[in-house]
Amino acid sequence: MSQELLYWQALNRAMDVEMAADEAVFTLGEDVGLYGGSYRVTEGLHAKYGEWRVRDTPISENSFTGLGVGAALVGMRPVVEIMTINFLPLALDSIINGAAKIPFMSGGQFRMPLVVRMPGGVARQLGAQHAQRLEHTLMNVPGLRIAVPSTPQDAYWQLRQAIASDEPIILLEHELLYFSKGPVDLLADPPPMHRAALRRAGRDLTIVTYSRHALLSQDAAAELAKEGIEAEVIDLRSLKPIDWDTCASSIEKSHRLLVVEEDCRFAGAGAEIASALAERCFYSLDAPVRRLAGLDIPTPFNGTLEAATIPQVSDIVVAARALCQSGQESKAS
Amino acid sequence: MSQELLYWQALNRAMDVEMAADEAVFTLGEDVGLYGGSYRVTEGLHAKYGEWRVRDTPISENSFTGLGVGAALVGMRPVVEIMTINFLPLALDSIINGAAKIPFMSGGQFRMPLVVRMPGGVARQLGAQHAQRLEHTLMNVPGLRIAVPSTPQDAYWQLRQAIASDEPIILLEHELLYFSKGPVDLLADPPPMHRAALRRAGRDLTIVTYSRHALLSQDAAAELAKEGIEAEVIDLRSLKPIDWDTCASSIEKSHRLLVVEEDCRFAGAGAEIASALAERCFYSLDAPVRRLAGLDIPTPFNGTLEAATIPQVSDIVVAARALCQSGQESKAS
Amino acid sequence: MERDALHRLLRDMLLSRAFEERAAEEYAKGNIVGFLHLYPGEEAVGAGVINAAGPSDYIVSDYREHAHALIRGTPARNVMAELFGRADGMSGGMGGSMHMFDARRRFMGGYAIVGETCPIALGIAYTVAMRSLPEAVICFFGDGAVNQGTFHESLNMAALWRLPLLLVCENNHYAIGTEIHRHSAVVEVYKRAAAYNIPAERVDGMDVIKVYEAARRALERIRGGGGPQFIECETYRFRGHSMADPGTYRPAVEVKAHEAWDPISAAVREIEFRYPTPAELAAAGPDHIGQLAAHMVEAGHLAEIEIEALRKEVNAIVEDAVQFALQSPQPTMDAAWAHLNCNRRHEVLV
Amino acid sequence: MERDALHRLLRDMLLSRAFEERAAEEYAKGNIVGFLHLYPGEEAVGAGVINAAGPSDYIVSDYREHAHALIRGTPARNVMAELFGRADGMSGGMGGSMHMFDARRRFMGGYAIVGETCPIALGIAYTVAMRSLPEAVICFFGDGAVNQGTFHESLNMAALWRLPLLLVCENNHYAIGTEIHRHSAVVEVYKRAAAYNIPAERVDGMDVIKVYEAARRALERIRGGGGPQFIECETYRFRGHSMADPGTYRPAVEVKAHEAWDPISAAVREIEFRYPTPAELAAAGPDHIGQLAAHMVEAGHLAEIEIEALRKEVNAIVEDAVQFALQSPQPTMDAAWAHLNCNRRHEVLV
Ligand SMILES: Cc1ncc(C[n+]2csc(CCOP(=O)(O)OP(=O)(O)O)c2C)c(N)n1
Ligand SMILES: Cc1ncc(C[n+]2csc(CCOP(=O)(O)OP(=O)(O)O)c2C)c(N)n1
Ligand SMILES: [Mg+2]
Ligand SMILES: [Mg+2]
Repeated sequence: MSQELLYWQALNRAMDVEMAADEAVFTLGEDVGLYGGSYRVTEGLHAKYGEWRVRDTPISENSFTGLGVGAALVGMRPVVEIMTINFLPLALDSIINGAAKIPFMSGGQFRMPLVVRMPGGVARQLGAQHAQRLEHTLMNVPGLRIAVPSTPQDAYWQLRQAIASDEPIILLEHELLYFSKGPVDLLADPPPMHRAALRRAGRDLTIVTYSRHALLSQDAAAELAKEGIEAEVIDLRSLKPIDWDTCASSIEKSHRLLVVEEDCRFAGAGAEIASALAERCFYSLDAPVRRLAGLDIPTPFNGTLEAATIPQVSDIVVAARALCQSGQESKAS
Repeated sequence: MSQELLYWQALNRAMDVEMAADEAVFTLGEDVGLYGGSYRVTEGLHAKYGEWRVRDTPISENSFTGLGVGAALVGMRPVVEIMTINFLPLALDSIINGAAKIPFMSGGQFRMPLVVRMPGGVARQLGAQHAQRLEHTLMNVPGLRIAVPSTPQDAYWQLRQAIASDEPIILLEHELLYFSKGPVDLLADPPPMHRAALRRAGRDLTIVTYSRHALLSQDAAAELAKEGIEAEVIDLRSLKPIDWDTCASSIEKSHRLLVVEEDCRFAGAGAEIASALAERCFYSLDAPVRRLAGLDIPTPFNGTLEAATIPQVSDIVVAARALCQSGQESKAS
Repeated sequence: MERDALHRLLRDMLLSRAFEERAAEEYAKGNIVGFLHLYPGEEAVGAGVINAAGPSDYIVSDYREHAHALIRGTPARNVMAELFGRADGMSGGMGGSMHMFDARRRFMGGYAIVGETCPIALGIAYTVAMRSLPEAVICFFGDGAVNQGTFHESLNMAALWRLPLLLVCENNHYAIGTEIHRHSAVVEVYKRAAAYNIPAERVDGMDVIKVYEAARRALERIRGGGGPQFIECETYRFRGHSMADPGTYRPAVEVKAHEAWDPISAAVREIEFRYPTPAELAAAGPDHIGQLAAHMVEAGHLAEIEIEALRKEVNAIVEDAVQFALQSPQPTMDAAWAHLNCNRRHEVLV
Repeated sequence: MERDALHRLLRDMLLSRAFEERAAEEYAKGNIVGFLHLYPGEEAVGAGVINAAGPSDYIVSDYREHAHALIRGTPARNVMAELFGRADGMSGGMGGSMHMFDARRRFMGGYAIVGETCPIALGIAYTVAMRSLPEAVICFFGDGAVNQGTFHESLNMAALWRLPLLLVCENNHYAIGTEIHRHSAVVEVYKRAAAYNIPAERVDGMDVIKVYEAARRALERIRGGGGPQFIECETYRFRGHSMADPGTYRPAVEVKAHEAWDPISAAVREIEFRYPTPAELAAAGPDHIGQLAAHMVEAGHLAEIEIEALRKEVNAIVEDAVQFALQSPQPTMDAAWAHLNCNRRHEVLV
């Protein structure tokens, strides 16, 4: 039943299905309408649903995100597109002080069926102001949920689930994934929105990762298999909440954990992943939990340097190999 | 040579000394001038230095912080006061995309001698929008430094050091500390700005903490001592960079680590602290690193509930005791 | 202007005043903790505007919103209980002074981040427009708030899409300790609306009838498809910015001068002035207008003694509210978690 | 207008055009990667404004800033090398197309967050005012940027404190694919400045002389203590928003119409038109003005053939720039860390 779709097409389908099903769903953002969206996610929707439901906005991130918050208060299901996550700092007040807090502050009087979609991550030579990840910024905010689809199928599922949910949900889409292809079953029942996916089974170490690096980690696992190292790859799919059980059961089997992320290492998403799992799985671990992450430096424009600042497949292979050895060494010593 | 000063007075002295010494130092923010500052930090400076050097601003956080960035580009040493950290989301673009990136993006052509001061933390019943900590939001940003003084002496030293530094530095002041008193030696040589302080020596466990919770942890350590548990208390003083060496040498001795923070637990500052130290000190640890942190919930207005959402002295005592036991149990098992 | 409306305005103002003064007392006693921003001096704005609105209109307010909620009809009990942080408070004790919500009365919240009300009101107005409903959204903010970026962004969008939004600036001339001349390049706030082609008017915010009428006119234009409207109400707060603020930055003479223009005394004068005495009415003969006026006087609403009765009535309401709040239980941590998760439906979440 | 000035304007516009067209080619070849926002069609704005500035004035620009840097005097070599991400680029290959800096020429950067230029320029202007220097700060931004909150916040502060800030809106009528009528409630951008009492003027941004003169006047007013000034330059970009954008949202006829007003052809016409032929000059006799004009013509700057020479000259500069960029080394990771830490002085940091 599944068909091959590009990641952006899967998102586009999800939008279309939800907009057709419920008039309360509408989308807004810069160039989402006539132009069809910077990454084509909203292509065709303006023609089909009209300008009120597919609204081109001025360059006013904080206020059009706040517009979504206000609309959600009165029962709409807005899908706000922030053109890229690099503009999130401008819109953060509406998300942190508005969307995340109103249901609670009002004593449960208001729900917040808001979705905020953002492309992000290091793409190709966009410079330091257009290569940010910023997952961490949202993770610490109680009241939010964050989905990070890595495949077209997850993109389709998670966007639909996010729209259907009454909680404020952030969907982080990776700019380099929009043109990746994969099978999408439009009719299958999705797993729960925040459940992690075991992408590859293995016994020697557990790699916990998400978004684009879930794909790179699978490539690395294939490389590692050639050397006889069997890595189990867990794609978190959600950064808030995190499906700790899936991670912990893998670690109990493998006794080793490598966390792979594109975010800057210091206080990145991986810090929470590593510390929570190191605490929970302490007695199962044969070696320290390792984080492989982006360097703590703004992204250089130069392409070679840019690549050097985030983990590549070969880096994952090296780190995984070292992790397997380090455990052994210590046992020997 | 030292005198007793309140925390705000210490900051006020630091401002005064630096403004007197260097005309490039100026401060701006809402009500810092005529009004004397919400927490009195800038009291008397407007009268002494005039409106250009002590500038009352409109309620325009992003732009007056950006003003500081622009002024720093041309050699000024602006000290921006954001009235409380709760308004940081509004100013974040100027900090993340401006201050933190320009020196790098310009290929090292510009320095960024900017200081941004912000009161923050859970005070007394200010409600969810005025009880935020948000340390994590800044920690992940390469190019920034973050100081978190817990004593009047540190407040004095670190503000002076921040002003003297050519790097963009965030000073996070805790609202409940402004009226705490302590000895301040105005002439003594300060330790390096980002060096952690060993506040109490002990052998049974290491408590790593910062800001107001450094004081609470010291109180807890005094309690614990009565039970024969000797906690070593490390006050980080800086959240970026973190003085890992001081922490690690303590853990190598105590074999147990409790991280105490006021920030929400999930992806809070403690996540980085715990994961980095768990990795580095893995083979020294007798028990899992524990994080004691704020609950992952917006702060309730009600006073009792508010207190229940952040670690109290008694919580630290309980957690420390449990940590000491948990290690022993496991060894026994 | 109709008698009932006038009477209502006066009662709302008296209730607001009594409520706020009592809140200040309860703060001094320690029953209320935290920031407490009071409304005395500004009552004519809230009473005039909110009374001009219909029940299906929406109100969005900031942290100085207790009176707005009271005027909108939220029982004083629940407003006071929220100030006390109790379970029966409007927001279950979770929000406090700055975060009062009353979904049933379309009171869409108090917000504590200056400028935040504009985008939220914008979103509600967008929804109303999209659904072609005959409703309007009223957004309150101070003179200090107009310098926040969101004000500008929101006004542009509201005008661009002709949204049913009534922007009400409560210009009390100060943003905490900073006088308007020191925070705004153009101190006639209503002039800012011209940058977005939004019709704007400045009214005497100490005169409740003028405010009421300006709001009525603006709401009519909105319902007639005229798009967003802007009203600047010039007013003054008699107290400091919040209970923590002695307000010493304002010259005493300035404060005194404004107190002489107390909107409540003005409204009382207005009522006493506008309606003739029974003797005068008798002299005027039994014509149409005379009959109506006579009826009003007969009903006993207008004599000075009745205003005293009104004061007593509102004092009793406030006293009852305090007793209610004192007896209201403390909320539980379970309730807090439930409020946080009020959003959850059937999703099977991790 | 003086001949040298005119000549300089023309040369800058030709250089900008040639540079940008070549950048597009290099992008197609893969020598330039990432976002590339080009300037063709808008040259008269940058050339007119920047040539009106003095060497101690500051320039703050956005991501469409290559031409601004060139006009300001940064060698084409370093601009091109930055586009190539090389070590000899203006920003050492760290910034790229959108982040060009040249401290020596007070070119204070290209910024990629729309609206971010305003507060930065504000801060520089604040410093200038505080130090009572005779300098001015020029801030460029697009028509889309005026809807960002920072625009509003910054204009208010600039006016409140009368800062020496020249705000230049490059109104090309589009924010990527969104036409100005669809993003701004008031499409006459200069009118927005009235909300802050900032003197504002709209000029034909396709006419370099008009732009130049407007900028001169504005800078004079600034230096005379007149506070911030605003110029809206109506212009048009001939290409898509960036190389990634085919620009199909604009009606072909609209694009065509604007191309007919190409600022470079206009400037060429202007030069050819304004100066008489040698025969005409001879007929006018050896008077003062005639002598000067004759001298100019003699010098060979004005004949059509000379414009061709100018084109060749700039083409050679651009060709040289490309060769330079190709040969410039890749920056190293060590250099990247050094740039990040350029701030560090003597502090002993952990
Ligand atoms: C974004 C933001 N900045 C600063 C503050 C602190 N603050 C609270 S009220 C206030 C003054 C607001 O003045 P105005 O808008 O005139 O309202 P008023 O209090 O006079 O009713 C300030 C600066 C805040 N709450 N939010
Ligand atoms: C804050 C922000 N939002 C969105 C973008 C994406 N973006 C880049 S350029 C642009 C359009 C800007 O239009 P305008 O200001 O008119 O400048 P122009 O490109 O026409 O010169 C947009 C939306 C951005 N860079 N920054
Ligand atoms: Mg005010
Ligand atoms: Mg434009």
